[in-house]
Amino acid sequence: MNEQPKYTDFHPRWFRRRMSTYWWLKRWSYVMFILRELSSVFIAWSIVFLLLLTRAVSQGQEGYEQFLAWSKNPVVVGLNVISLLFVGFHAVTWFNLAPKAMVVRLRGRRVPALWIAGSNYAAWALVSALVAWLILGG
Amino acid sequence: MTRRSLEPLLWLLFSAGGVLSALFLPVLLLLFGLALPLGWLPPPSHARLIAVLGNPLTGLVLFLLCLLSLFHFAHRFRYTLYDGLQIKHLNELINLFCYGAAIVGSVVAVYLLWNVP
Amino acid sequence: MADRIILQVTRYRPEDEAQPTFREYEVPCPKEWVVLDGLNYVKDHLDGTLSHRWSCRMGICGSCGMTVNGEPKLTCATFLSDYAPGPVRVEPLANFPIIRDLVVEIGDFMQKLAHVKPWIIRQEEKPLSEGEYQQTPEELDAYKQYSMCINCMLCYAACPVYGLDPKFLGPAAIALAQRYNLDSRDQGEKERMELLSQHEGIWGCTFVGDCTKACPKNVDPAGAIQRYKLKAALAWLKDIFVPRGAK
Amino acid sequence: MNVTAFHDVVLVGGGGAGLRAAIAIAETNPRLSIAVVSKVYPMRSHTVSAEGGSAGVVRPDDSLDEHAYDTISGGDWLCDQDAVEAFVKEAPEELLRLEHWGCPWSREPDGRIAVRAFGGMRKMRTWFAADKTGFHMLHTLFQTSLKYTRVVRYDEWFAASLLVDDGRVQGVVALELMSGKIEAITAKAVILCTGGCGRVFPFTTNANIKNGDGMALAYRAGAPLKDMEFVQYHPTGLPFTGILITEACRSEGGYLLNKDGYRYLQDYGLGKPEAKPVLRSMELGPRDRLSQAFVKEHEKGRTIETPYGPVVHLDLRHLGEQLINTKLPFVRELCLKYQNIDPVTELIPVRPVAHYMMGGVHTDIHGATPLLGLYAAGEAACVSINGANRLGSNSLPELLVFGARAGRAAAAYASSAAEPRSAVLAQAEDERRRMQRDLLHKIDGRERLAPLRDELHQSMEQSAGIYRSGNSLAQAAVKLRELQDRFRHVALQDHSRTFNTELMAALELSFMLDVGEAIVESALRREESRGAHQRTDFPARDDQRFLAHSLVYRNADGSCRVEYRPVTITRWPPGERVYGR
Ligand SMILES: Cc1cc2nc3c(=O)[nH]c(=O)nc-3n(C[C@H](O)[C@H](O)[C@H](O)COP(=O)(O)OP(=O)(O)OC[C@H]3O[C@@H](n4cnc5c(N)ncnc54)[C@H](O)[C@@H]3O)c2cc1C
Ligand code: SF4
Ligand code: F3S
Ligand code: FES
Repeated sequence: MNEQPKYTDFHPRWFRRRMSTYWWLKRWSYVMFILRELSSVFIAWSIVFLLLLTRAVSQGQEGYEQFLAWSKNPVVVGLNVISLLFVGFHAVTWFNLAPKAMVVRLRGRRVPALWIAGSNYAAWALVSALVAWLILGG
Repeated sequence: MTRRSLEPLLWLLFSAGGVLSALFLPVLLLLFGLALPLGWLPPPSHARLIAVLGNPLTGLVLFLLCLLSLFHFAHRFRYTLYDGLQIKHLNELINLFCYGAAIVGSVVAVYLLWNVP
Repeated sequence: MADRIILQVTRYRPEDEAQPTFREYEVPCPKEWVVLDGLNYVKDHLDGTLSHRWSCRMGICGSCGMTVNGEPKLTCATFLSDYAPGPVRVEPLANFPIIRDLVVEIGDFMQKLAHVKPWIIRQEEKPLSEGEYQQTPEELDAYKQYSMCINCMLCYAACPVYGLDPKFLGPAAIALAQRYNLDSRDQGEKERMELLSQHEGIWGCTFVGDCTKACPKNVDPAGAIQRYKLKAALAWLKDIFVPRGAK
Repeated sequence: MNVTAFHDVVLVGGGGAGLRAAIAIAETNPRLSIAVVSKVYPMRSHTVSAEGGSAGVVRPDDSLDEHAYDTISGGDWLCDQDAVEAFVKEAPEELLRLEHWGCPWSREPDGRIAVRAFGGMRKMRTWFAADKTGFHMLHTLFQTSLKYTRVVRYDEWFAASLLVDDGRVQGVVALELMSGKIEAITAKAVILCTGGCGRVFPFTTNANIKNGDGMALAYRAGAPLKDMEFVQYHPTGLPFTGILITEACRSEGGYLLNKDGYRYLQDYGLGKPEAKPVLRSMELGPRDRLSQAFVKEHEKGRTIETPYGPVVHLDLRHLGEQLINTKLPFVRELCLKYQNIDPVTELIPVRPVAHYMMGGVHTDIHGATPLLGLYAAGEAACVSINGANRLGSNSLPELLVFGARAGRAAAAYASSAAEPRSAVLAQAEDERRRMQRDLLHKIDGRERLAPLRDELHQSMEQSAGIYRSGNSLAQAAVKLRELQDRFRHVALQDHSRTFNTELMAALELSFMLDVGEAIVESALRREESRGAHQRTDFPARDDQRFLAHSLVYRNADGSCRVEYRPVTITRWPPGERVYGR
């Protein structure tokens, strides 16, 4: 359409509403969205925490014990509790939404979203068990 | 297309990071962040951890976990800043901060994981 | 149940007012009435100066989208009695400029619609004499859902990313592109990909997901966009790793 | 006054017919500039509501002659048979073209187009896209039209009158809703594709935009309206809303039951009840017969009373959930949403509802009206393929066939016609002043729109319903004259220029009054019963006097003059309409 009457493109009398800075408080689903997005910060923190652990372990028995003591600090524990909640939230939303992006077809029929989400959760359980076994030992 | 957009790459990193962090982080955080500090479980011996960490395969997985999760963070946080605070005009600064942090973090991760005895 | 209900309706007369205001009208509320019936009652009996769009009154033409008690809705498919005892707040669709009262400007959307090339693109047209392109029910099913969009724009009103950045191509337009991409008769995927995989195209979407919740026709634009992202990203990878000659 | 633009062809209306015509012009002659003026965004046009399907012969066991015969007998021999022959021949091509443009037609398991049965058709030949056929057709046409850069759209512009000078139509005067501007859009040819006029009746399946605008525009400019007395009542609308429950319900095997659960159509010469649908029988009879049977059934006290009038029941329960979900999903959605019943387990209350206008602007087989430069297509036009009663699923292909034909004819004419003359600009200026003086700026009128419209509705329903009588029609004619007078004293409350929908409603009401008069006058003159026109005082068909099209002209004083013109008969001499045998 390159011949549209042009003068309708802009009209000074249209009322344009601006989104408030707090738009994400307007609706429950927006709040959940923002919380989901903020989970990324806690993911970053988790990585930092794990890297600190790695460093401590590399420094030998002593470093490891210092780390264990530091991780008992209520502030650190508090931070980790919150992080765990967010990371868990991330995992659940991620596994639930994954079927949206992946459409798997078996013999022409679309595999139901529930199956895909289900297999995601199965993988999650498996990985968690494996990791726990590796660390804690059989 | 001459100037190839980086968005697909960033999104791939973001997605891969989303998967890995969802699979691995909850259990790791539960163990090292809560179960051990609060004494629900006895801490594993230092030797065991060194053994686990020293395994090249674990090293690789951990490296990927760090790299991808950090890019996941960078990507998501960048959009959160755009939308949540409506500061899209600071685009360049935000990108520098987010992806910069992810790159630095990844380099640190390589360094640390490489130096596990 | 009360037999009357209060409508709080956005009024904006650009000639006289600098800003929209609310006006209250009391209308009957029989159980068959939809919000649109209430508005038409106002227009016919209480205040002839109210302006709103509608046509089919059966949820298929897409003209009567408004914000009802904060949610984007088709007013011809939203019953007044569900809001009893009221009051019911009726506002224009969010995220679009208001022309007047409940009427918003959608030229932007119309341009975006045309922008994604929503028509069958083929290297070679098949002559009519050779009959139809065969398409099995399964192949039809692959895109059918995305062809159900009535262009009501409730999804744009629900999407905060569009509200923040009107340059964002937005849910329905991308779903429509996907409708043609997934059609077994179409060969225009590459052409559309270049348009869609720009920053304001698919990448602007942060998967808020409210577009899908608002959609009255189960189009699932959020899903369409995420699928498109995956496809665009894989195409990008392929471009890099498969040498030019091998393609 | 400034001319917004000059184009080669102006289309009024962006529904199925308008868009098909636009594409036809663009493909015939890519140099022509084409304007589509529509009072709503094209994809909001009423074609979007069509549900059941679109007829075109495709199966090897079917033939063009059979489609033609069904159409002609269904129309009670008032169809022009040359037009019907052209129509049935081109319909399959047009539907196929739409398939190539991407229309998501429902398919057979092997990938071929699927077809379903439809009322009055003796073979399965109705193409469908589940039960949203019109929706998919309109969106396919609209989206395809976007690729033609020579098509310029004037969305939400209301055409208020035609510019005629020197016996030639040379454009339209149109009101841009958003800005309130009234401008001339001049052209060498104008095609009216404004759809039907169901809204002159109170209880209708038609959308708010179907006010017979194009019919009135042509009528006022001097073109005759043809066969206006033939108004189709659809037998199955939901009470209160008038939402259509498509005929496809019956072609898939639904039953019509009276209050005793009895398939009453067997009492009205429509055949014997069978468990499975039988073509051209019972529930698959033509619409005029079914609606008439309802009225008789009501007179016998065998309908069900509801607050919104008497109803009978449409029974789909035996079809099963699976079939309803795949073939009739929209019907289920509509019933659940608007009637709070589930057709899988419950009976649907239905009653006849004003649905379709067989009549319209008189055109020849190419869509040309007697006025030079003026063409018409779609429901607004009367090429005469529908005669006294349209068969379900013949209208959608009609839009395509005659939309395309009108487009090509207008393109050919515009390629050689002279430029519009500047005299029309003065005319447009007059028209603008008139609209402002009589409507927008007038404050001292005593009439309001809504009551006038209600009175129009009442007299149309009482006089021009399923059964009519000379008396009630004569009374209505007087009433309508009175309403025309009173309309001159209408005052609007809304004097704003911006998106003034009250101004638009006023213009529409005045169109509806003209169209209403044309319907009543031609119904009054036709002293026979044929198809959808049933006179209680003249219950038989009278081929001696009335095997003819009525043509209504407008006199200088605004009153009507009715003339007749013979029906074109090629191969099918008038016979008896036989169903169920
Ligand atoms: C509920 C329903 C179901 C139906 N189902 C079927 C079916 O299954 N099969 C079948 O064959 N037929 C069916 N029909 C009939 C068929 O849908 C219509 O006859 C057909 O769609 C009319 O199309 P059109 O292009 O002529 O007009 P429309 O689609 O009505 O378009 C009219 C256009 O004209 C414009 N317009 C009108 N007045 C003005 C003005 N003053 N200024 C500017 N623009 C104007 C409008 O904006 C619109 O764009 C059905 C009809 C209804 C009501
Ligand atoms: S995707 Fe749904 S909500 Fe959006 S315009 Fe289409 S029908 Fe409306
Ligand atoms: S709401 Fe908006 S951000 Fe994406 S998922 Fe839907 S388009
Ligand atoms: S009036 Fe058509 S969708 Fe509501």
